[in-house]
Amino acid sequence: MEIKAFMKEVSSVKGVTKVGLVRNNVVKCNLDKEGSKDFFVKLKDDFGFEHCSLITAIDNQPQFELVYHFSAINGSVFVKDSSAAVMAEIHIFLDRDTPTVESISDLWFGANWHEREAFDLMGIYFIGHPDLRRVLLPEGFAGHPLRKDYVYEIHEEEW
Amino acid sequence: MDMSSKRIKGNANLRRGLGSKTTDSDKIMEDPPAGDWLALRSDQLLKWIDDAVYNAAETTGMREVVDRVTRPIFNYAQRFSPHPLHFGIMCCAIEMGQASAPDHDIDRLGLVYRSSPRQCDVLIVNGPVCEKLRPKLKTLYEQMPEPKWVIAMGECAISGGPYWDSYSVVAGADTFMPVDVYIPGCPVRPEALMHGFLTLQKKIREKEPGMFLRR
Amino acid sequence: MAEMWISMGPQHPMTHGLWTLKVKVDGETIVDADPELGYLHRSVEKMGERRKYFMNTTLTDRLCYASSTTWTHCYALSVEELMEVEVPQRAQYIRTIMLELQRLASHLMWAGAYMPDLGHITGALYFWRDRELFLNLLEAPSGSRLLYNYIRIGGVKRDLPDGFEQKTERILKLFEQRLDEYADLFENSKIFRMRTEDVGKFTAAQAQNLGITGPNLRGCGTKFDLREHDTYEIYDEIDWDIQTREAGPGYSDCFSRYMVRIDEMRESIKIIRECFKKMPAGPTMASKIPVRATGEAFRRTEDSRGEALMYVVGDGSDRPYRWKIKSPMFTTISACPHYLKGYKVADIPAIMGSIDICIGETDK
Amino acid sequence: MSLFSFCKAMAEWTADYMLIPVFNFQAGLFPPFSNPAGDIADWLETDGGLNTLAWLFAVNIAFAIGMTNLIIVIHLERKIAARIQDRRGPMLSLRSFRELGEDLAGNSPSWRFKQNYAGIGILQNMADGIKAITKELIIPAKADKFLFTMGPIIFISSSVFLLVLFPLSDRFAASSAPAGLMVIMAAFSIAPIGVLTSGWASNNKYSMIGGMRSAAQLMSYEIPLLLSMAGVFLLAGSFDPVTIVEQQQQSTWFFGLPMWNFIPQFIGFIVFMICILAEVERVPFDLPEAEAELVEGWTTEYSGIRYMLFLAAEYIRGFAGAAVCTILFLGGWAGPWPVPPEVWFLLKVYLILIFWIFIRWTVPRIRTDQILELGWKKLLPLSLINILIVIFMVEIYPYLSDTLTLLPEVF
Repeated sequence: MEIKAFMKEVSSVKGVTKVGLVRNNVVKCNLDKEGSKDFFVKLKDDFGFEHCSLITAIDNQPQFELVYHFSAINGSVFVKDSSAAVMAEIHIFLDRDTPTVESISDLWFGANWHEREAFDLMGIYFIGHPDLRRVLLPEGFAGHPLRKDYVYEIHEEEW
Repeated sequence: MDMSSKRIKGNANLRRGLGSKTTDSDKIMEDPPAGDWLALRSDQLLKWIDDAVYNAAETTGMREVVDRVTRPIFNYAQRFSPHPLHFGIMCCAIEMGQASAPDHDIDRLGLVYRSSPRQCDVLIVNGPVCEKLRPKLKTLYEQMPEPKWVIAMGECAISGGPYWDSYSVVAGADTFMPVDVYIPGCPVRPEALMHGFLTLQKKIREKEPGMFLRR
Repeated sequence: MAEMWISMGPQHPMTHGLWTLKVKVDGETIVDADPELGYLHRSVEKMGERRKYFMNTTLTDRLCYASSTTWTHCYALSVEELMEVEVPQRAQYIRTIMLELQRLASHLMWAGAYMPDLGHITGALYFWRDRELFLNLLEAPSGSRLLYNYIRIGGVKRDLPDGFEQKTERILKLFEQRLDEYADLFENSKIFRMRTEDVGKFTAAQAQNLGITGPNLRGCGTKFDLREHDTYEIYDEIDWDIQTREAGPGYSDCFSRYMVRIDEMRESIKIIRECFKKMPAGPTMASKIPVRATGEAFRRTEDSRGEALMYVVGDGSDRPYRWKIKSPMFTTISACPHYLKGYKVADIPAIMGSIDICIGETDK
Repeated sequence: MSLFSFCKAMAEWTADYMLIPVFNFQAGLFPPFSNPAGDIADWLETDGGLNTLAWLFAVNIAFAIGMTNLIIVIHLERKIAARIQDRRGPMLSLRSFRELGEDLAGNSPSWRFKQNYAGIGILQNMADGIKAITKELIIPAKADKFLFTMGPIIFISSSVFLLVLFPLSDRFAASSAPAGLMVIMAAFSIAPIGVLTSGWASNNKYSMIGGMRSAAQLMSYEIPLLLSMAGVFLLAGSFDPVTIVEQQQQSTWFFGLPMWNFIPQFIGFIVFMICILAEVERVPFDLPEAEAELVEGWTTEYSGIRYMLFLAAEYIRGFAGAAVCTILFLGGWAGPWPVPPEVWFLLKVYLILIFWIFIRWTVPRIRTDQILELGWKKLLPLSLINILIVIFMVEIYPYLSDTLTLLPEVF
């Protein structure tokens, strides 16, 4: 599937807004939180995005933003006259009071620990995740340090 | 200063042979009741023989003579055979490995990396110590047998280094364990590590005279 | 023997860093595994938010101690994308040379660390002896031994020194000879093959789903290399091939992963030579580099371990608002129960060594 | 003059001039009842007493020679390994004694590091050993204290026992039993019990797996090992090392060269070399202490002098294994005249040891299931083939040749 056709198909899916190109091989779109799982299933099974590169959580104060990066390794979506592999960048916005979203770790195993990390450092709850616990920080650590309102002491010395 | 008293205690256990827990430091000087020698348990007997030898050596002045000879010998052995723990944290661990490569060959100094803390003399802290790692590192230090030394290798282990404003990095290894030698550098070059070991050698020779009959 | 959990790490010769692998064994067969990370979590992402854009190269250098240049380069690329900076042609060539030299050093580091896992300490010292050559080469322009801080936003710190090309050529020639020598000691050795073949198998489809990239994926026979498929610097102007191996139809084992890296080393030598041939003259730093940036950008590069991705968000100030690092090893380690199951305890070092772990980048 | 007669003379001298006068003097000091000194003096005058004293001397001489060899073997291992790896290895020089002298004399220390590290490094072993004495002995809190102490005793004593069991030549033997090699092999297989004991008693999972592996390895290697030795025993018709070496010397090849056992029994020689490597637990068969996966294997929890003795005992076993190999297959102490036979023997032993060191530093370690497979599926049939060849040589071939020579007379 050519990348233009892919963009057209994506924009017709329910819940997707603002489809655009970042670079010649990166498609960016916003996605509603409700029904996001259906879109991800479609992304994996119909469009052939085999690989989940990254899940980023951003604290936009007040809301949270989740950024997913997927890439099509096997070339099911491609750019004309180019060897570049196509990436999809998907943004989901979450409320600060209910930072929950459906887990995609049953679709891509590679997303498993990215979700755990987002939970650990940013406090996003992934519904349906098989093993949602802290991954980098020790058990019993208070708070989620990558949030902008996380306060910690810095031992700054006078010199 | 605090460390030296600790070390003496460890060595006393060593002298007692089996390092058994039943020996009570208050009752060391007590003689067993006469005629009851055969009723002693083996560790009690060992302890009693140990005490008897020590007392005899002490009163006759033999201890001074023996120590005078054995101290330099034991000290010589200790400082020329440092076995570090094969433990890598970060960048400096790579340089630690590179130091044993043919270009630098730290084996010339008699270093043998052992993987088990029970068989090591030197703990090289070669990277930032994070909150999650700190208890484990402390355990490693406590698992090592006396006498033991710690080398803080690199800025991270000395003071937190480039991670001074992190929420999870401890500000230096000396905040929770005694450190003998500091090697600055980010990362420490293999030559500097060798110099660090020579400095440790110097320190052992000057500060810790070894022991044979010592309380 | 009943089933029991064995905890390997954080101090264990197998770990190659600082993590814990808990394995459940039945006798000597692995039934289950549970990796645990975080012993080296230095909170680089949070610290990056307190520092200016150009100051963060100090942190990116220390992300991965085995290949620091690639990470600094990935950061510089993504910030250049964010700030829309054009890097001069000569700087791009120098960057490519440095990246490939770093890839060689990193693969040699890995090969050296892999050999003691199989009980072959001599191999480690042979590879580290050669790594020293490349460290010297990297030291020549950058002036530092392990963490170079050579690649900056907008170009490189300074031009290559005089005689660098001749020195590099001499070392590359020597190293090529040595690689041929080592073939007898390692890949043609019967015991080495006994230990590595048919061990730690996973298929290409599995690997893509598990998030395994880089040489480990190419070991399955998948032709996927970000130098080609999301090209950066001048890799599209140079004639080179993606190196792939496969143990069988579409799956990899420890031996194929080993061979991919050896092949990549040879390919890197080719790239470096060609870069020197085509390198133009000119400046090595972009003329105007902004301090502030707005928006978001990401670039991904082919690290020596797989897909490295940095996602930078700027809010108009001189510091990044959010900076996210994607480490290839993070997902690869998370998938380790999948490729450890069913093998023996003695295979753990062989498998975990063959995927080339670097905990510095993983724990961030 | 053999070692025993030398020791006998020494025993007579010491008994006559030193021990008996001392004991008699002591017997004179105290009342005769409940005082054994007089009895000992009387016993030393008898044949039995003198023989016992002579054996004591002989065993101690053999032990001292073995221990000297041990230091040389460890030094060789470290130096050759270093040369293989393009390094220099330990370099602690004799001039480092200067520091020791300064300390003993109480002078102020001087720092000349360069001088300390400019030698051949044989002092490194001494430093390691003496340092191990000063280290603390740790018994883990949850370990089985009795077995934890017993494990090293079993392992080390059985290994040191090996040192006095093999003769250095027919005249230099601390012990010469008709079943000599059987005793040596029996002593060899005590050690895995010590490994298993200490591995289990450490209460450490790595140690336990190491101990279990040792037991598994023992089972798969003892059988081909002993079967490959059986060929030699059949050929010599004896278990006695002296007889075996003499037999090798007597059987000649073309040009009157002695036909040592490794020529007719080449298969047996290969099998034996592989199995003895596994027996003494060296790479590629050092599974019980596989460093990469089992930290230090069954020695993980041992510290100080115990661990150092484990290390030493392993080298003693290596030395003994090489000695057995020399006796069985390489003609023992036989060699051209001007060099004494003891030196020939040690030369051959060191040749084998150096070969093993080369193997150790050039091959990776193999896996448990592979070692079992190799032992049972490859080496066992090979050693049986070797026995068949020897049976053909010893029993069938002489019979056949006799019949063939008789045939013309019949017709």
